Amino acid sequence: MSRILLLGPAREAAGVRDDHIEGATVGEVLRGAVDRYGSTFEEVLKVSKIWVNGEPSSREQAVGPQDEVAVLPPVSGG
Amino acid sequence: MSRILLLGPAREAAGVRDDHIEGATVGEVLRGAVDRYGSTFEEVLKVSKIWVNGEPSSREQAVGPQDEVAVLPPVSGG
Amino acid sequence: MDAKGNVDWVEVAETPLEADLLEQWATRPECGAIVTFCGTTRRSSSTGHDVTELEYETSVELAEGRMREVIAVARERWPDIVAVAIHHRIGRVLLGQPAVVIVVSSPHRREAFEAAQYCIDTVKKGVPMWKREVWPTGSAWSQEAHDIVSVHDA
Amino acid sequence: MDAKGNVDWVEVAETPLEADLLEQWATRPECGAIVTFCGTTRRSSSTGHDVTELEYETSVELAEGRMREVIAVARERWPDIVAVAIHHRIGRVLLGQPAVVIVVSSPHRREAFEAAQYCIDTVKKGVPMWKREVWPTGSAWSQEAHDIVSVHDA
Repeated sequence: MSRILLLGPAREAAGVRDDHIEGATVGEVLRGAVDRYGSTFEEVLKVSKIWVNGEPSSREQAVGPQDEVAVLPPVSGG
Repeated sequence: MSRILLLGPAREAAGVRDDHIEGATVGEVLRGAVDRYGSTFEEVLKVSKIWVNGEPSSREQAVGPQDEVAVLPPVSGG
Repeated sequence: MDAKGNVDWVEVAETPLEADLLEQWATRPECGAIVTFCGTTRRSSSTGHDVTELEYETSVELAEGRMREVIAVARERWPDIVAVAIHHRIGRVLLGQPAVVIVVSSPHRREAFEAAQYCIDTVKKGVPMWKREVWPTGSAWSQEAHDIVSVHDA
Repeated sequence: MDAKGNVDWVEVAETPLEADLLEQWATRPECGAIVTFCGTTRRSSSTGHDVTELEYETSVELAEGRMREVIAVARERWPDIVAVAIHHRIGRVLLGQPAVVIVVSSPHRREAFEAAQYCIDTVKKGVPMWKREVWPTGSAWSQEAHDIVSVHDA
């Protein structure tokens, strides 16, 4: 069970900003998110970067209850 | 008789900011200024640029009563 | 504040930005130069609508963390810079209002200009932030978006 | 105002400079970038004294004429810049206060940064201005002086 943080277009597609999802790795958490939020979210996820605890991460990275997986679609700040 | 404008250290050395001095050319006006203001002014004049009516000028340039000869020592703005 | 007395001021909030406050804050007796960048929302649309305001959204914690990292890299590259502030507004911002303000002070002007430009370039590339265009009858995410990159790659 | 609606604001006066006023003035719906340079009097001395303030002196007419020329050249080099202000204070200026403020707005940020930096570099080289260092018991012309050059040679 990790915390997942859904930002910008990912938040809109998922319908929530944060959530808790099962999974031993980043990849498993994200698959759980697609199951929960559906295909619109899956499209956004495809173009998003993934950070764990504020740092870029791979899908293989192990995660636990203290970890925060953030989904970052393409940014448009400033 | 042209107007002479003495700026910054040139004003201080001459003791006046503007004046009227005889001379058919820039060079003659400046020689008249040295006669009037003395050697401290002459030292400042040696390192100064001369403008006539806001534009860089040569010592040979002819000047008349409508012209303003400006003495610009090295600048230190901003 | 670091060992040299240098300070950073990073803020992501809904409150209107005040460049003059940041400029006063950045004024130091040893600094002859203060460079300010104001990024204002402008009349342009990536979605083809008559946009009246923009709406910014982020994770404040992640965005502020990245901004601090941007300043740390700027200080490595321009060691003489003194005060550095990066403030980004979130929520709804009317056209013509600042969405981001960056202020850098330094003894001499060249490094203040270069560091300020570096900071805004890198904020745009590396800070999590999403912009919606809002018009009278709807809104949509800005199409002027790009993959976020790490500050050290920016 | 020129044919494109662009405006210059040049001023040499004894009144304190207000960067925030110039930034508001430079804000335009089509401009996403406003770059401000504040040149503040700083704690440094070319004469070895404990300077408390600086005193600036010029011919307002000649100085403002040269500043307008600086902006004209900047507009040739960066045609996209919109509003450009150059204000220089004269008379006594306490340490830490701005002596010169330059503001440039433009649709995009690169030209605003480049034009603002060009303007201050060229003002320093090409505008008639003399600075006295003032300390509690005396004053003297700054030794940080250089020959004035024409704006096109700067």
